Amino acid sequence: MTLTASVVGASGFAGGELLRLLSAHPEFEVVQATSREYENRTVGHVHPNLRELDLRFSDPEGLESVDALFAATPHGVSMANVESYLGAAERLIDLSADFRLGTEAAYDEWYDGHTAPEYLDGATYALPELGREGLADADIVASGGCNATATMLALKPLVDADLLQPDDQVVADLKVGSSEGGAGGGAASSHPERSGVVRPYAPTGHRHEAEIEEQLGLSLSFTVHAVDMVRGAAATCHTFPTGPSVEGGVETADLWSAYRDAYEGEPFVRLVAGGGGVYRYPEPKSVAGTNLAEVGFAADGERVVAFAAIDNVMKGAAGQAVHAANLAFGLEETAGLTQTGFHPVGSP
Amino acid sequence: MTLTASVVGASGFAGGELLRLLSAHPEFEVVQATSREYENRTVGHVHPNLRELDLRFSDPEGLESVDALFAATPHGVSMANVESYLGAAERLIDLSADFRLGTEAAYDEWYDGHTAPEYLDGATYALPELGREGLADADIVASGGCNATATMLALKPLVDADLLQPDDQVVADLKVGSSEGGAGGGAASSHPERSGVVRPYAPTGHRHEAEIEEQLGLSLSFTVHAVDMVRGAAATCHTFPTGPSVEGGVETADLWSAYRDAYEGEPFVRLVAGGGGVYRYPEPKSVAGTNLAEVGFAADGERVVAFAAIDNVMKGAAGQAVHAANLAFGLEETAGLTQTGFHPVGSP
Amino acid sequence: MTLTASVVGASGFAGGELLRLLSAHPEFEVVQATSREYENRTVGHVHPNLRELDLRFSDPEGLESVDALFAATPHGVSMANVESYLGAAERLIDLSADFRLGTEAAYDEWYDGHTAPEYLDGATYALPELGREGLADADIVASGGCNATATMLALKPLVDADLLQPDDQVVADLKVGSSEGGAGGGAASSHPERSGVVRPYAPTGHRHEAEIEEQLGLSLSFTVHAVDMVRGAAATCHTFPTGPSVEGGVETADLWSAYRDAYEGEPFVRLVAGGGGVYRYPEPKSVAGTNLAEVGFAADGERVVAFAAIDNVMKGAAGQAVHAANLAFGLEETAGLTQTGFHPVGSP
Amino acid sequence: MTLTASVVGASGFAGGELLRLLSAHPEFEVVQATSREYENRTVGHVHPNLRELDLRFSDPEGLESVDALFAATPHGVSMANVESYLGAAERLIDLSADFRLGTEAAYDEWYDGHTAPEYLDGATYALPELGREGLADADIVASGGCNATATMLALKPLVDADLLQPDDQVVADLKVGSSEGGAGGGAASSHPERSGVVRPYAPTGHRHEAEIEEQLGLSLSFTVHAVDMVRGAAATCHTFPTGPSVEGGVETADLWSAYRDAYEGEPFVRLVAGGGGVYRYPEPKSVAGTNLAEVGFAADGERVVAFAAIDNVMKGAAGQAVHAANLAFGLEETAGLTQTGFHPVGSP
Amino acid sequence: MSEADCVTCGDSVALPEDAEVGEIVDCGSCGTELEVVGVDPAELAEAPDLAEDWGE
Amino acid sequence: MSEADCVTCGDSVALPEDAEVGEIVDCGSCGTELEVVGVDPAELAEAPDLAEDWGE
Ligand SMILES: NC(=O)c1ccc[n+]([C@@H]2O[C@H](COP(=O)([O-])OP(=O)(O)OC[C@H]3O[C@@H](n4cnc5c(N)ncnc54)[C@H](OP(=O)(O)O)[C@@H]3O)[C@@H](O)[C@H]2O)c1
Ligand SMILES: NC(=O)c1ccc[n+]([C@@H]2O[C@H](COP(=O)([O-])OP(=O)(O)OC[C@H]3O[C@@H](n4cnc5c(N)ncnc54)[C@H](OP(=O)(O)O)[C@@H]3O)[C@@H](O)[C@H]2O)c1
Ligand SMILES: NC(=O)c1ccc[n+]([C@@H]2O[C@H](COP(=O)([O-])OP(=O)(O)OC[C@H]3O[C@@H](n4cnc5c(N)ncnc54)[C@H](OP(=O)(O)O)[C@@H]3O)[C@@H](O)[C@H]2O)c1
Ligand SMILES: NC(=O)c1ccc[n+]([C@@H]2O[C@H](COP(=O)([O-])OP(=O)(O)OC[C@H]3O[C@@H](n4cnc5c(N)ncnc54)[C@H](OP(=O)(O)O)[C@@H]3O)[C@@H](O)[C@H]2O)c1
Ligand SMILES: [Zn+2]
Ligand SMILES: [Zn+2]
Repeated sequence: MTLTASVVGASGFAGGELLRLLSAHPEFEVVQATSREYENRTVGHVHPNLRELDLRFSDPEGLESVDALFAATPHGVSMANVESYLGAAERLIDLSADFRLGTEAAYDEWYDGHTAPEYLDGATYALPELGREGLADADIVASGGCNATATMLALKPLVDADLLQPDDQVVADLKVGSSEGGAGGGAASSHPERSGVVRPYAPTGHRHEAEIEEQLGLSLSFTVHAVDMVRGAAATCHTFPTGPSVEGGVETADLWSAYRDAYEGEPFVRLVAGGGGVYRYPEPKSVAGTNLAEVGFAADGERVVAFAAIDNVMKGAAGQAVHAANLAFGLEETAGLTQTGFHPVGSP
Repeated sequence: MTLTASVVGASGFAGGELLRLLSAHPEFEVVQATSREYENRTVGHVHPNLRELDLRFSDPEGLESVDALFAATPHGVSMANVESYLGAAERLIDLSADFRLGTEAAYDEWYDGHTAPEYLDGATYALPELGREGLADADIVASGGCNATATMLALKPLVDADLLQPDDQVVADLKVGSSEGGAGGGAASSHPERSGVVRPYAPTGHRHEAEIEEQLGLSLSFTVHAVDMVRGAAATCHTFPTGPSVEGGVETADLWSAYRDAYEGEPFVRLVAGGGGVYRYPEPKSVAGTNLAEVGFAADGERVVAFAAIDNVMKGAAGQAVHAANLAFGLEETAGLTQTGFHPVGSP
Repeated sequence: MTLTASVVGASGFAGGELLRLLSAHPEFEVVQATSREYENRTVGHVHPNLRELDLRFSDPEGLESVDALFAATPHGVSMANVESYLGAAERLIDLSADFRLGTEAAYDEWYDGHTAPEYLDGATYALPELGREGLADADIVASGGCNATATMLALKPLVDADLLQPDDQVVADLKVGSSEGGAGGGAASSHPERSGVVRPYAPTGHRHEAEIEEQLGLSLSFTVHAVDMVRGAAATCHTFPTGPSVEGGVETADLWSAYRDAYEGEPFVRLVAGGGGVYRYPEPKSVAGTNLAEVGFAADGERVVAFAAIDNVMKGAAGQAVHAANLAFGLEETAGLTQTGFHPVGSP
Repeated sequence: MTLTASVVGASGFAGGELLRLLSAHPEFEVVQATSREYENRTVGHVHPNLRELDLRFSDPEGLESVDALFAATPHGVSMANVESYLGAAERLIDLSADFRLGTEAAYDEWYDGHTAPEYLDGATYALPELGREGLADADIVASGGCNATATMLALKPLVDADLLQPDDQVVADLKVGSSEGGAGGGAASSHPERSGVVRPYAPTGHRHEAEIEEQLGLSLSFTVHAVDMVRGAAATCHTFPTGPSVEGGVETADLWSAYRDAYEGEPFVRLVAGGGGVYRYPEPKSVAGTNLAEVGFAADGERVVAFAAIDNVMKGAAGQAVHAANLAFGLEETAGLTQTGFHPVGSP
Repeated sequence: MSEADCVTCGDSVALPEDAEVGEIVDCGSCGTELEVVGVDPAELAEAPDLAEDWGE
Repeated sequence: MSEADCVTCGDSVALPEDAEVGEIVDCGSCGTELEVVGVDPAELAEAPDLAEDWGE
């Protein structure tokens, strides 16, 4: 059985990664990759890694009928086109923020409202580590935000283990790569300006807070810094848990239990917390190019520091989307997602 | 009047920067630069920027008599040699942690004790923005830790303005460059391993907490990450102030007042908080090579995020030391420290 | 059929990459990975990308009997141990320079002689694009030098097409990443010193000239520069061809013919020469993590510039070795080597 | 005596560097900095290093009367405005290519012609190391191209010493930083695409060849590669000298003589050729932020490799321009140009 | 030359002599981009935010 | 082949057959470097910390 797939927004960073994954996927076949700017050009014109792929960009106006439509378009495009997308495909896997939140009210609060709120109920948040139930046969899958993904993977075990309570203090300090800005980045993304930075670009009020609150029931303080890498998002979550399981303090061994319980059997979570050698805590470069999340922690008196590192274009976008699509279509969960990382590796 | 100076540990990163500053300083003349490993080599052998300097490394055992001895040696060396240093020089400006804390007890708690505790009383913490009084005529000046310096510069105005109280929650999340490891860095500092990292290398329990607590009366949660730059330390301090000045919340305008009050007239502090263009908050690369600290802030409900960015080798080490030395010797405060930064600049 | 394999020198960069490739290879099974320094440690202790691998380093003194022994050890180790290696394995695939040259005389000239010259005759140079014949059933396979590999891939079509003659002027100017220095790099490899460099580290007399001369019959001028990346070797070969096929000048179309003729059907060579978009000529970052070589060219009057870009750890080392091993054992040529590159990608 | 200066194109990279230099220059005072896009904004809005400068961008249409007008505008702007520039200023120091070549014919061949050819005769090429005579009192000073500057500084001693002849083979292989593209860089300059590259972006036919041929009388093969740094241009010139001084070959000692003769007394040339330590040949990062050129060489049989490394924005643009202006106005030659480089330094 | 207060930090901002309504200046102290919304007397308002472009 | 519990994370660590007192292994689960302090029965203790070298 081969499933056909379209990628809308295929000239972008997340769209290009979808092409990389789906073209090597055992069950999917890419039949269409759209770009308005590069129509008729080979996909290798934009994505040099895919020069061997015999595929040209086509106009998003002429969608073919497929099993799965992956939309990797800027915020607003999917909600405007959801009807036509669902007309052309059995399932829509959307990488934008358009179907991540549950209610129109949330879009009013965090974004500029929603133009197709009637579809929100039918959408399922993609991140499988938060729960897989809703994903089987989902019509609309909403792939999570990259920064939200890293943050939630770091925090979820603390919530599950009754360590972290809804009102506990949580500060999430993120460090992210330049590919988060997408292929169309502006002046701040030019190499001379973006190189070597530690740049607080969303000191407060990042929109990813919204999905984290919805998914984990936590409210948190969120600050995002651009650092000098291309791929990668690293979350350092400083938490002050007061839940029932916190009695007489939290020890490292308690944290090992909590994190193992939460992620036992998860194919894409790797626990890294202390240990020896050079790589002792989660690092984005160890998982670059893969769908893995490294998750770790450290106990510090009343504080528990929780870490997660992902490749924003993979686990934070295209990989998560394919993972969820595998589940939605009832495929082998890890199909097409078994890439291994590199060592040594610079700043991928 | 020319003052003579020795630099002990001159083959290291902080020592090399001292040579750069002092050799261009209008009042100091470097008469000795020590290195055991590179004895008799020209300083340009190690520091290619100083090839024009006609100076060779000498043995630290044969100290000449000078006005100022700058020690840029690893922790433990200055306390072991303080007597001989003070025998050879009118004033000791020490860049290590050896005289930063006020009491032997503190060294017992945070380090492995102290071998010359009788000198602790006579030592003055260098960072002039914390107060200049003690510095005039100080015999021993203890230049602050680079991460502590960034953190304290970010937080001090909040304390001064009665916003931040001793028991308020403060999380300091630091991002630092590879030069913090010194010239002798180990396996984790090799280029293939250190490139492209976001590496939590001191997730908890960083020793710089000690001097911050002593200087500001705050206790804080401290986590340090290595990122891909050579020079630079950036502190993001997530604070939850509850002081008397916090009534009805903290607004941006309140923060502007607090920070202006604290740093009015300070020659080396630059406030950067919001505004337009690409550079809206403190960034290490904007101050690389200079003695400047960029300091900024953002209000976020109950949270105030305070930022500071410095060049760890300058404001965080050699620049701070020269600044303090200028004050100790009664020189023009900014003498030798008027370098301007660069734009564009990569990752200096 | 599964073939067993040992990796000697498995804690190094090339050895780690062999583990990555062989552990995912459909026909090989790694039964042993040696390291003297990390004996008993998991391979993930050193190679964070391989944390999932259930394998510990063992002592190279206790070699198991296997089908293939891959040696990724420094120059001199394989020649010293060749007898024991061939005693323990059907075939030795050696990544060092120890069996790359054909004669003892060559080792006397370019290295410090050879201690097991009797094995030189039985060794086959690995790079399959130079000819596959000798590789089937080869006992000793000598994987080529990374810089030599890039250079030869750029130049071979010019030789084959009778454009380039043995005495023609050829200048090869290489730009290489820090992983070429191996895991044990010294002072010049530390991050602060190695970052941001354009450093001529082998201005003249690089040993890779020797194997190029032997393989292609060309003598050339070779200069290698370290640049700021971890993986990657890029050769820019400035040639002044005077061969019989050069009549009335060399046009771009002639070069397309020559390069197509040379590499038609080659699974790991990709021609990139001009064209549109951002990526118009070979670039290491487009092939990072893969066994691909990008090869290109540009005509400029009497000069033909030939380019090649590879991942030094893959096509320049472990990938080439596995490729050759596939041929030696009669396996599918591309088995285990079908990784796709990334876009975007920073400096992998 | 203070001279007044205008900077046209002050929001660009070269223009910003002129502001940095002139605002700290003992003899110049900047009275005007133009930008069409940022009119009325503070210069610190664009150049964060100059936040302390009390100066706002103004419209280039309203030029004030000054002693010196520095034009750091794209090719074509100065030739279109030369009359108005010379009407507003005693001397025009132009950083573009508009007055670098001597004849209209040369502009027809290498560019798209010239619109004010009558001014070409009155223009003087700026690079002082090529000869200072014409610079005293020059009305129009044409600051050289950055790549041409590096290349000529590497080669000139070989020409002067009668080693290199007009028809000798010379291959110049350049590696340059992203600031060469200017502040307005396009898609290829975005951080994700530009990071980690070794990108041959001008494989043949670079326009800087023209000025090198005019200045040195050499014709050469020129290839430029983008590498991962922001500031810096490094030229590796592979030469095959056959001049009268080449008898019995060229030895390192001959080269030392030739280079010393050429650059004796030059305040901004530093010879680096072999020696010990980590930094043995010219490297851009050692001179970043300064007006220095590191120049070096290595003998290799018939080949002589000549190296030069500069900061393209300084010695390759603004620094060279100020140097020439100092000479044109009869000031101290090194005034305003005595900055020292850094160590360690990443990728400035 | 007229002056007006920055709406963010309160510092006074000197306007160009020929300042017209609609022009943008930035505060010399905090950098906020300000639109001239009145000239006699001078008055400033925060300029339409460009932050959207700035972030990633 | 004997096993012992990791002192950090509690996972069981398989020791090499010829394990001797003083040898270092790392826990396959959490990576902690462990010193063999007993062989019959096998017993592990945290190895002297190398963290000092690791940090900066
Ligand atoms: N980058 C990440 O790390 C990341 C992570 C998680 C989620 N996401 C989400 O993924 C989506 C794509 O992000 P990206 O980083 O890949 O952005 P990008 O590189 O800017 O790509 C956007 C793509 O959308 C296409 N597009 C834009 N407007 C369109 C329209 N009206 N109709 C059809 N196609 C349109 C563009 O191509 P043409 O203009 O040529 O048609 C382009 O291919 C965003 O919603 C983003 O939030 C990204
Ligand atoms: N790097 C920073 O960002 C930074 C910031 C703030 C403070 N500091 C402090 O400054 C000091 C130096 O740091 P660094 O980064 O410059 O270190 P570094 O690069 O490792 O240099 C240390 C220097 O000390 C010399 N040295 C070592 N042991 C000595 C001994 N027993 N007697 C005399 N000289 C000795 C070494 O030279 P020889 O072995 O050749 O004699 C070397 O020149 C440290 O205390 C550090 O904590 C550094
Ligand atoms: N890096 C490249 O790009 C590249 C490319 C092409 C070819 N090569 C060649 O591949 C080989 C390995 O290079 P590398 O970069 O991977 O070097 P590396 O990172 O330094 O690794 C060398 C490995 O050899 C082991 N080793 C050293 N001496 C040994 C001995 N006497 N007996 C057994 N094992 C020994 C070391 O581990 P222990 O000390 O723990 O035993 C280490 O695992 C070299 O010959 C190199 O020229 C490398
Ligand atoms: N970058 C280098 O390494 C380097 C080295 C040597 C020589 N140069 C030469 O220096 C010049 C500037 O290069 P750059 O890299 O600084 O470029 P840039 O960053 O793009 O700056 C160009 C500047 O010119 C202004 N400008 C553009 N068109 C104009 C016009 N018609 N009238 C008035 N101003 C205009 C622009 O500002 P507004 O649009 O806001 O007015 C901007 O300030 C070029 O000729 C370049 O070849 C550059
Ligand atoms: Zn203001
Ligand atoms: Zn364990």
